[in-house]
Amino acid sequence: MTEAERIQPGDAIHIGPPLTVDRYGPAARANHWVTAASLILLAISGLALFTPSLFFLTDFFGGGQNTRMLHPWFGIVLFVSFFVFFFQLWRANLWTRTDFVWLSRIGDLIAGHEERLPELEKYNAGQKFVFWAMSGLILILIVSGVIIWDQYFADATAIGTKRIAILAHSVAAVLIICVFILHVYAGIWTRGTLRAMTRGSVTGGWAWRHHRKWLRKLAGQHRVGPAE
Amino acid sequence: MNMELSRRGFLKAAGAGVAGTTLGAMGFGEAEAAVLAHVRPFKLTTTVETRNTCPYCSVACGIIMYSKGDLRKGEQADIVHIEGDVDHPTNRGTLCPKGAALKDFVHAPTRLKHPMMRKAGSDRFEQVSWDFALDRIARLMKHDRDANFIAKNAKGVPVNRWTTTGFLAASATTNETAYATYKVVRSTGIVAFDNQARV
Amino acid sequence: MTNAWTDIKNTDLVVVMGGNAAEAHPCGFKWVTEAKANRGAKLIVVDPRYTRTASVSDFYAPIRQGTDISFLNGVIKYCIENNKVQWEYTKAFTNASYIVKDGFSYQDGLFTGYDEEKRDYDRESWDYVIGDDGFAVVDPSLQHPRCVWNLLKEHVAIYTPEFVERVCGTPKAKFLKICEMIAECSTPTKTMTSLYALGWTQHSSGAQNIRAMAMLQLILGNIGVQGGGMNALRGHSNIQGLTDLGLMSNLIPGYLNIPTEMEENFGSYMSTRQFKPLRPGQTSYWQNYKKFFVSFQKAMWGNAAQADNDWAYDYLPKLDVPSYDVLRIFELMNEGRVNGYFCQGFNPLLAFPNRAKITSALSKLKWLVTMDPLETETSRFWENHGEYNDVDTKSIQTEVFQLPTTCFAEEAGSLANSGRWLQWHWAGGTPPGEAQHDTWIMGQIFVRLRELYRKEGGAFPDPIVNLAWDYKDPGEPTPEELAKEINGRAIEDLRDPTDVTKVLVPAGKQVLNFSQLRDDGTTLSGCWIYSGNFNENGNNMARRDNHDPGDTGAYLGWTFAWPLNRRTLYNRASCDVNGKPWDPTRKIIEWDGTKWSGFDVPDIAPNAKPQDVGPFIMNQEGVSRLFTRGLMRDGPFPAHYEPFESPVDNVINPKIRGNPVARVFQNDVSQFGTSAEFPYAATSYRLTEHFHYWTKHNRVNAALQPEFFVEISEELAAEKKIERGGWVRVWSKRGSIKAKALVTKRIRPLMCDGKAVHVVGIPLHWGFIGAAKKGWGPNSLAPFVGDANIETPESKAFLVNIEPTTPPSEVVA
Amino acid sequence: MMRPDSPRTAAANPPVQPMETNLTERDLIRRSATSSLPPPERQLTEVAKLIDVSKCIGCKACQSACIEWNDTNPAIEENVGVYTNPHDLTADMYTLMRFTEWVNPETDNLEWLIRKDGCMHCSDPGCLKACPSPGAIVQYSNGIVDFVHENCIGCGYCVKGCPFNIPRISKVDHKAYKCTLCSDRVAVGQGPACAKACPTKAIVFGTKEDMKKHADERIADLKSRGYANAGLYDPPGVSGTHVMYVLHHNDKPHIYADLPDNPRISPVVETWKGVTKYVGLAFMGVAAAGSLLHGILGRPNRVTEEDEEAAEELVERKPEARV
Repeated sequence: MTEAERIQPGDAIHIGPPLTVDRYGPAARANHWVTAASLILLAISGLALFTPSLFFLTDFFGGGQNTRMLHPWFGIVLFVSFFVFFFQLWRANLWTRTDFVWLSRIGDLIAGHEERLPELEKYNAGQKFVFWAMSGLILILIVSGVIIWDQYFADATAIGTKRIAILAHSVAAVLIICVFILHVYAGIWTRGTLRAMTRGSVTGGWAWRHHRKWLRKLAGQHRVGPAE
Repeated sequence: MNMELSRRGFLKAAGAGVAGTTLGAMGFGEAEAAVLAHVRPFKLTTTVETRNTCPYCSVACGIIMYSKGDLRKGEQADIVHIEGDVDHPTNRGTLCPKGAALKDFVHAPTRLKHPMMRKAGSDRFEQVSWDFALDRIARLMKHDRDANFIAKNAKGVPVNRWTTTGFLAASATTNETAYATYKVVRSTGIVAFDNQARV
Repeated sequence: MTNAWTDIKNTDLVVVMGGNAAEAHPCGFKWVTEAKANRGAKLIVVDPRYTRTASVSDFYAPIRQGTDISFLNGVIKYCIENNKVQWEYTKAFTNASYIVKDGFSYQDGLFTGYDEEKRDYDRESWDYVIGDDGFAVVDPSLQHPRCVWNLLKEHVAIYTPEFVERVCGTPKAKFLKICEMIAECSTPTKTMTSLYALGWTQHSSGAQNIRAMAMLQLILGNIGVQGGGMNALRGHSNIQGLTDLGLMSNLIPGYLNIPTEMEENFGSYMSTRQFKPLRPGQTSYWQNYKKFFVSFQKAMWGNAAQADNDWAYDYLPKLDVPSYDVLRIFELMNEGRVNGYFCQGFNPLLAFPNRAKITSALSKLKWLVTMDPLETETSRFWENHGEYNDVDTKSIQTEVFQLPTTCFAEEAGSLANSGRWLQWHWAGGTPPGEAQHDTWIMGQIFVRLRELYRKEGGAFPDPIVNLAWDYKDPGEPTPEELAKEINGRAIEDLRDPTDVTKVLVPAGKQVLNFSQLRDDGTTLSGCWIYSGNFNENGNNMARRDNHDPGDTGAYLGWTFAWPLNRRTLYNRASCDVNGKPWDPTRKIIEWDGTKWSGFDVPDIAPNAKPQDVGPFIMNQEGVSRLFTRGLMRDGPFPAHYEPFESPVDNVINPKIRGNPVARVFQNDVSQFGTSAEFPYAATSYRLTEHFHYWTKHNRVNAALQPEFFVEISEELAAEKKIERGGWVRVWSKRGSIKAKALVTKRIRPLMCDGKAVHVVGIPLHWGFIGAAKKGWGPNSLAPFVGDANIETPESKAFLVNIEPTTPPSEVVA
Repeated sequence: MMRPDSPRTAAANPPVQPMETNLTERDLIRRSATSSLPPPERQLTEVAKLIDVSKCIGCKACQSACIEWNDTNPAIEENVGVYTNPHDLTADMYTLMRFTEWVNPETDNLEWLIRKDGCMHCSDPGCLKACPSPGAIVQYSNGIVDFVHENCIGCGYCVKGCPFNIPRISKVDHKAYKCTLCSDRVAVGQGPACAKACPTKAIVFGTKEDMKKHADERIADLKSRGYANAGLYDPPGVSGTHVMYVLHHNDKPHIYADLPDNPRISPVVETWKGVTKYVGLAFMGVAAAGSLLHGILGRPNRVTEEDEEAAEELVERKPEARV
């Protein structure tokens, strides 16, 4: 049994009715939302400095000087909170053979024939992609960000390095924003997903439909929480 | 003093030089209007000009001092900027790194503002009044002169030497100050009289 | 300067030696760059260091400090041997043809008449042969073996290129290249100018350094001409003025002399000052000496100076020694023989050599008065600043008064620049706090002192109580009052000697200039050479017409130049014997058959026939002196002597240390170091970012050159394991300092007499007060010995040792 | 015969009576982060500062005059064994004499190369291109590139955009500072303070055309003195500059304290402010629009009743589930 196939602590079934399955504990959810918030703030303040057409966004932060000053601090928050999150989830996001199969039939998913796809553990390939993309891009962003954080590190690197850093920073930023959009949309398109990050649980049906293997395992291992 | 000349550009007298003509070509009007806030407002506007010469080396570059307030009108005058005098034949408006920073010599934090006295063995200066300082100095001079003045030498020739007090004159004071100093010092018979030219 | 700053643009060749014009006088140096840009002039720099002047030069050659005479005598020899002499000029305008007495000679580095005991010469034989007609005997053919020209040839014979290389460390090829470039200026249509400063004066043979170049300039025909001359770039804004006004132990304003004890009365004083012409028909302007002297005495003591008391001759002090110069006075001070001392805008603690001795001397004073716009180290010499000024404050019993004066911006008056221009300036700022004008302070001290003598009497009060001090406010004479008194006025109506009915100047009116001064007590003038500065036409020093007819750089309408608004001294020499300009394109003046006229005030009587009267009217000969008779203590010709502290012996006579007639005080002999103990040749200098010890008080200049350093070669740094920017200790027999090391390619070891000589450069702008970082100056290390003629300290050449060290410790409470 | 005089920065002393400024918003030809700039009503004559390195004596009068005119306050640093002080350009030191001791391999003579460093006022200014803040950097039709500090946000993009490494960010007010070519002086007909002060006229100021003429004379003089490669430094890589150098060794500008041989706006910066910006915006746009569209057109992925029942069934008959 691979790491990815191991059950996450805290995941459990509630007989209900209705039948629900715990997916994220309070800590994990808080963590997710802090990350989400800082990422949004970063996107807005970053885009303001990325292109003149969006410079007006600096008004949200009380002008250019504040935007310039705050952006890196948002970055620090994002980095810290995301990586706390990371250490909880990375195992469950390791790649498995099933993921290839699932990906190869992604068309069926979009077309609405999810039953034609293989049964899944807690995360599907899409979710795993988002997870790893975020991790990688945030790493690039934090490193390049610090290099161009002139208020404190102006003399730490040469101009040439700074130029490459700022290019990398903007490219990574563009990508992470795209990934972000994908993530958000997937969450909305796949109904019943959002409650996982609000209430922390999903309906049995949702689990059956999207992560049947995961549900089977929980059931099989008597991971049944107290009935309400 | 005669300020009319300051406006008469050197080259109008000595033949047009490149920038002299070009800046004209750039069309600078003299309309009486407030400066737009786009470039920094010209900071010499409405200051008072006074001609002087640089007090440092012996090139004696012409300078113009710009002040807030007019000394000649009996006002408090604070020098806000100093720049080379374009009309001056030697420096033609240029200044060296010392001359260009004269304003900060005038306003140096270590400019002396009050007469000070250090008592024998003391580790500090104490502020005193001018009258106290000058009376005391005159008294010290007389005391030493009366005690050590050499009126005649062994041969009875009048020599009028005062060798126990010396005077070291400046090298940046005006000729007029130097002359007044000469008269005072010589009248007392001081022979230990010298100035910076020696070193 | 014989010429003006603005005249330098007319030159073909600039030789900067014994100075660093670009760095010390940037705006004057502008005219060098103008000459280069507009005339294709060349610039030669000869200096131990590759200076900022060298950075824009056409040719640079290194030289060991203190060996300039060998170099210059070498050039003179080259010019003579290669017939690169302006013959017409040399024959007509110098004393080349004068026959010298038989007794005179030069052997083993010494001239005739040396007395080792007295460290002095009997100069009797250093003079011309005087004929029965009372005039000097001359041989215009220059054939006579004893004529000055042949003696000069003989004298410079030893200064071969090999000798120069051996003594100066200047590579032979570079020396010869410079000889060629200079020799080109022997034609009447090419001129060279010499720009020098303290790099020549601050030596025990300083005056002779300058003489050597002056002689070279004379045989090249470069004195009195446009773009030529001997140009001393004076250090301070009015150092020229203070010298002109005689603020020196032995001077009276206008280069008259304070009597000595030998001159017991006015008669004996004047007897040596008749200045009878040494050749027929010559002018010998000093024959007017008495007019200037009497007019001065009248300015000093007014009615108390009368014919029957020899114009108050006895009011003047009489000297028992040549002079009470600063070295002598600090020697006496250190012996406890001085009680009171005034420093007016002067900082001797950092300016005079052997700072330890200066500190000890000041500590022995009963009282010290300083007058300055700024804090000075001198006024705080008693204050402990840790390593920077480690004194025992309590034990110093000196009472110190620190009097705040105004600065240039807050006072009016005139300054004499290097070109002798007297330029008036106006006050534009309100003085800070209680600061007062120096004239006020001097006036206040005087009236108080006079009051004490009037009331109490005392030692010979007459010169004090009778001093002419009739100013509107005796407590503060105005600059205008003083300037007018310097110019002089008629005390009685001045009548035309040829027609007594004609009044030239009515009583009480300003004289036009010194030509109207008289020796009968009917005129007064504070300083004859300045006369004309402020006459009935008004304040000529405030004139501002900057037109320049003929573009000669004269600017006759701009302020006033002494004497008589003359801009180029000896300008009559710019014309040949018949009064025609040597170079018509560079005409200054010209003889039109009846009178002299041109772009400058002629330096000769307007109607003096060119064939009759020589150009050098201040000399009894009417010509210039290649052989200076007995007028200099250390020889009529410049001869090579090593500095008192030298890395090599005197190759002419190893027994001679320093200048054989330079005055050395007993206490200082033991303080000279040897090259065994102190192997490195140190020199001192200014940096362009700073002005002496003033600009370290200025935040701007302090930022541009923040901290004390010494400059050494990469070779010496490697040898001593000294790092760029690291701390070094530099010490001499007299003191020790710490500095940052500036390791540079601009200083290279010199090969002198077979050994490598390393130069250590020590700039002089730091002290223990001000905006810049605390530091020391070269005067902590320099020797207490001066030039043989004028006692200027030998601050440019001395010996030190150097080693890496730790930063200075901070102030001890 | 009147000899030609050096060019000078001003024909007369500065005015003290009120004067109309000659540089206004109307004279802008470029404005940072601004696409729609109204074309200027008039074209001012292009000006330039010419720095003749061969005439420069490194006296630092330019630095001194710059500090006094711009009322800056550079720090009093330590001596680190060089003449260059302060050690680098700072937000309080807009211009700097850089000293290089160079031994000429051809003559084996030492040459002390002294270069006045500072803003070159490029025709194609990298700082302006990089600046994200509308109107923080402007370029006048006479060539002056100026920083407008009210609009500066202190991001330091100009530092990265500049091919000459000139702008510096103040640690105090976090705004970018550099030489303004004394726009306030030029605006009333005066040349820059440094050029006015320069004792040897190594720095002269006038129209770019006249400065080029003057440079030609200087170069001819230098060639006559043996500097075969003397030339004018007016780099085409940035479409020319409004601060130009006369160099005795124009074939190797880098010996003058690393003056770029062929300066141009860095390709990295070009990419960043060019392609990246547009492609990036496109990407994000497409992503957003795509999901939106799919959201509207495509059916959402809903959990069905069957799913719920299947789940409950699974949970109820647990043991069998283990197949």
